[in-house]
Amino acid sequence: MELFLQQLFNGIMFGSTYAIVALGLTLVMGILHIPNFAHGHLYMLGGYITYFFITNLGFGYWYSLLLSMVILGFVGVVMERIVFRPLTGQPPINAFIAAIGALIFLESLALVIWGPQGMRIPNPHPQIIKMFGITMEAQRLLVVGGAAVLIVLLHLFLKKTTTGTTIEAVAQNREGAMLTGINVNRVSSMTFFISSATAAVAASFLSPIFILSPAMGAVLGMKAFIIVILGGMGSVPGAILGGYFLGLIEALGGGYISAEYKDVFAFGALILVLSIKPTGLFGKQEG
Amino acid sequence: MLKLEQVYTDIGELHIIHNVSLNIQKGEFVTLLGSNGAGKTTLFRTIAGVLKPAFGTVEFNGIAIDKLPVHKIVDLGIVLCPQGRQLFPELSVKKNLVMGAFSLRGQKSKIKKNLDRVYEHFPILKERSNQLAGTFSGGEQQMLAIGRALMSEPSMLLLDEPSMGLAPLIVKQIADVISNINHEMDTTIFLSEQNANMALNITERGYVLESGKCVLEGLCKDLKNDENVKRAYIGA
Amino acid sequence: MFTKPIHTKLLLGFLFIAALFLPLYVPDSYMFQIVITSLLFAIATSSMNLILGYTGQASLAHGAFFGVGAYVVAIMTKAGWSFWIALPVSGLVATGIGFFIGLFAFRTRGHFFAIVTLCFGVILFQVAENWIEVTGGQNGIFGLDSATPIPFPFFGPIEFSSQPAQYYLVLAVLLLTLFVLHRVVYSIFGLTFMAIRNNEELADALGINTFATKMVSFAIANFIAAIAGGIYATILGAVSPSAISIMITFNFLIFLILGGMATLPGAVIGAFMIPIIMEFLQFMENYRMLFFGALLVVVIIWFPMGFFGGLKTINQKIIAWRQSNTSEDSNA
Amino acid sequence: MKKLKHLSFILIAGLLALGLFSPNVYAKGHTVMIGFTGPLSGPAAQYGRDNVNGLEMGIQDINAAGGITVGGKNYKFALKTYDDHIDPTAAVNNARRLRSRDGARFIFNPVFNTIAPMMQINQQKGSEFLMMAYTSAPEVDAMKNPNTIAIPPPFSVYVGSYVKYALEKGWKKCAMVVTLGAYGDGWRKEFESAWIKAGGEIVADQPANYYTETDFSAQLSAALAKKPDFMLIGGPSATTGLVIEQARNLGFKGEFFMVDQAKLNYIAEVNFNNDLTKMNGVTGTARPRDLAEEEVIEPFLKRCLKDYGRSATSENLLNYGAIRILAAAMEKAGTVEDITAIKAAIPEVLPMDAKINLLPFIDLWGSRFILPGTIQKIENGQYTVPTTTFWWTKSDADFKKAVSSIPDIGNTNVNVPLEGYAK
Repeated sequence: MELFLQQLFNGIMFGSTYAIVALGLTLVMGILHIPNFAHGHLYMLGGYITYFFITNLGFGYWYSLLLSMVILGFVGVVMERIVFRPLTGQPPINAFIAAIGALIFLESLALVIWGPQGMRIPNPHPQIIKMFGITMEAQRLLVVGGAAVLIVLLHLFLKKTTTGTTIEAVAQNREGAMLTGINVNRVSSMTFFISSATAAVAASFLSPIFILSPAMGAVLGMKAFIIVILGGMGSVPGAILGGYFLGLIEALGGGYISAEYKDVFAFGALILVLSIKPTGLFGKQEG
Repeated sequence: MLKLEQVYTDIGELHIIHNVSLNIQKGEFVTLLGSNGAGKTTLFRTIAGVLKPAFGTVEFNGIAIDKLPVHKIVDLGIVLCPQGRQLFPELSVKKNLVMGAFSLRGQKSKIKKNLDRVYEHFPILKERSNQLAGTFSGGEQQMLAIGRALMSEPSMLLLDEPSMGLAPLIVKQIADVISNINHEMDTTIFLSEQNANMALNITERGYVLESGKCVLEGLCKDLKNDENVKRAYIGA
Repeated sequence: MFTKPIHTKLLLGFLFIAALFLPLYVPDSYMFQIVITSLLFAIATSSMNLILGYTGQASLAHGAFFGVGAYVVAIMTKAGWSFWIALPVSGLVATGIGFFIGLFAFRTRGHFFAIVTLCFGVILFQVAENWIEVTGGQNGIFGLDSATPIPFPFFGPIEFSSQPAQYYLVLAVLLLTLFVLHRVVYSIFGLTFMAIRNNEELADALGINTFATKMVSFAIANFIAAIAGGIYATILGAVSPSAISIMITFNFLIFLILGGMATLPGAVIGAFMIPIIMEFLQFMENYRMLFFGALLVVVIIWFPMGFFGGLKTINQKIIAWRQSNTSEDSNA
Repeated sequence: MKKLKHLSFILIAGLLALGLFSPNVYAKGHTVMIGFTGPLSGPAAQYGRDNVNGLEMGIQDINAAGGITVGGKNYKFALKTYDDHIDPTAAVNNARRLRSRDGARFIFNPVFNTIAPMMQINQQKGSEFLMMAYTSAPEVDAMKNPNTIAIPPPFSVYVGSYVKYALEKGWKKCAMVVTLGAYGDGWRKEFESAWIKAGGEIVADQPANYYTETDFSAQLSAALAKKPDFMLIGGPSATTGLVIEQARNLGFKGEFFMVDQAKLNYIAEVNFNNDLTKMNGVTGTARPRDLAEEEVIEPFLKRCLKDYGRSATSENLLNYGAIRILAAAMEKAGTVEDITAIKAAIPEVLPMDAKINLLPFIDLWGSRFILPGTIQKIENGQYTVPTTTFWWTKSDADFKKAVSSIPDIGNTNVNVPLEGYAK
């Protein structure tokens, strides 16, 4: 039972990260129909920016996190402007190639600037908490809690503010949104900003427990991509549920069945879902 | 108010609009007749800025708008209520309407006023204000689309085939509302229709578009008696 | 420019002769190696072109089929089978796996199809990494003999351990592949592929069995990809999970898009151009991938149709210009 | 925008031309070209760099000492490195390039996956090269490739040490959370059979991918639920450090054994900011410092720190040693080109003066260098003296000679002929 709870907690912790990274990606994919494969690499860059502020400039953890959000947000805006916007109207596979180009660029950039050596952000909350027979680090609890707060905030932003609603409007009907006077390009920029900023938050949450390396974004990016498809492209609840779902499958499948084939469970589940519902859990009919 | 001069529009390699010039005065209620594929929608999209003319100018109140992005044109007061409605299917009716007032963002009381007025024109939208737009029937969606277009208090409304695919009873209802809008709110309306019967009965003046060319223009009462128009669009 | 059919034929003839005598003038074994692997990738990229370029289905499992071919050949030749039996078997195994995957994947469309096939690709990669008894795990299978010599009367057996022999083997398979693809693409069947690419609903309405058609295209593409992989195994003499990794798919994709999608020469040009550019960029060391990433973005923005697509557009403009010139002449 | 377009064209074309026509400065004159292909980008990039750094230092020292003299001519050494990001195709291309363009007859590579295909082409007539394989995978030896030298000891050396140590402690239950992949699989298999043979028990075997993952709590929770006495862990150093940290946070009080890929000092530096108290109870293969005499090794360690900003790893040390041995063998063989003769001359120049190659004892057996295997523990926030040094020399006489060649630091020396290596 203790083991189960422990695995459950691990699953939720990872699911939280997946959920916020996938959330950022689903906004971008829903709105621009851009398969932004470089999203995981933005996440990686976010971790390094936080590292830079904490280690090189000696800022506090939370200040660094905020700065990282803002800076990475602008990196996302720039990326949208110079990489993806010129590709509007081309087949999506081209945007996909551009995204691969962008991710190669970002990974090499990190390699050139910070080198290949793994780097570490000192853990701001190293306390150990014991509860219900399971042990957890405070920082991990922060990941779970922080992710939940972020999700709620984003939800409120999308549902309760006019600016947030414009994002949904553009995602649902681009031309319709244009005709109501929404500046679609600005919404695209804003979406990229939010998407990148959430990736920076996820990276800042996780990097004190893990290690920064230029290649760290690849796997997470791929998983986020899969979650977005699993949940239904552009669907916010789909990304959140998909994220937690994947985290739990990995933790439980990896802990109880076979660690080697851990990823097979995750990807297998996706295939299963899509062959039953070809547009994802919360996906609309294609139109 | 709206002035098109020698407008040509291409879509891809196809030349859709050829040398169209027209002029609409403030407060007028004008129709654009044309059969399916005549280029009505393309012409409207060109005016609204979704498409850019290959040649020619579009002026609104003396300002050249043919190079402006769509949202700037909306800010100037031209709103297109598009064919196929282009609603936000997963937003509620109310949110769809509020989005329609995007160019008035920040002016809460004005939005509230406009919302009440749209509800007045279309009571059914008020009843179902929390329902998702995607669940509506065709007629209701059309009402919502018109309502949304009105939310920004446009000085000019472009209505692209509002009657398409709707039952005659609903067409009548919509036609009444459109007339009301023109009279009461003093909104200039440019209406495109295949259904010439309805259009010629409520509007004052009309243009006839054929294969992307403007072949005829005149007052409605004259158009109604024109043999060609009769044959082609009224079916009498 | 090659605006007349006779020009194209001359160019192709010249290229063919140049290719035949290449071992005589290739400067060193390094350049030769690049030519051989590029030809090999050209085979795989051409087959990806069939499913992606002509049928419009972005199969991201393509590299995995290449890997399946490599593994089957490695396993069978290690077990003592002749390479010439193992090679077609590898194609059949890949087709079989492809059929199974297709049953699931073709229920989806567009992005979703891409992702489902990507997932299958990742799963095949994981199997290759973890099924140690069969695949050798991360070490893979190594120490493979080169292709079994073909006994030849009078001349003695043809061996495949030297670079020229490997080169002719790959060249022959590439030419065969291009021939087959040419026949397929310009047949009625090829038209149905393109009909599906252009509008699947419409194709369905026209009475085309879209599922079966896509499946056939997928099967041919996978078969050829596996053949390429099988030859790769015998030339490299070692197979490891990197032969089945997602990066292989991405590479083929990059070759195809930058070369020019939905054109037969485009795939070949891409498979040659990119590796050679990458080798020339070696001098940039740490900055090489940085530059390559940026290059990829720039090229895709300015040449959305790829190199060959761009060439075609220029060509068409020249033709149009000439025609207008001649018509003016005749008017005068 | 138009201008930008033209500019970028010119830039790209220019760069390509530069690559095409850049003169090959190394190929001329009396130079011995050393080649390297390995991961310089991607998850294993640091590992690749560590190898290169060792080679670089070795070459600097050879040249500083005036190079080598062969056939009356003076030769300087030069190094050419290419990135293959562990892609076999790229590795073979690089090897071809190094051999035919750069004229390198000695090519180093630190990853088994890319070594294997390179061993397919290193005997082709006219383009032979000596494969300098930095891998502890025993498969390299089984391939019996005459043009290959494997540098580090096979990991079998360490398995015996760990089993012996665990038996002395009276432990029984072992849990394994080792990296996935052939290397890790080899380790697991080897350790499992040795431990069971010694009467121990493997209570959990939860391998994980140390290259792509960063969270191991799923595997660790499952392993710790079985209440093991000690754990065998390890893969790349930084991630191994995470495993230690995460296992401690999950409440594990027992000790850790690390596979030889993970380095004690590296983990202390990157993961724990050199706070050794956080690594109490971790046993790993010996630091470079413990392989040689202090006066010899200290300057080397300082230099690594100064030149590369990192403490030395055994990759630095062994590659350094290997290149110095190669240089000596060239002089002995009287050729810089005949790799067979050079390889044959290696046993004749060994043992070398430890001041030159830093390694007090090293021998060549078949295609692999023989080096002692030593394990070491961190206790009370300090490195302890390595407990046992394992030797796998050919004979008792060699063993005695070997033991006498290294400083006596109070450890036990044992000679264990390894399976597959003893004739």
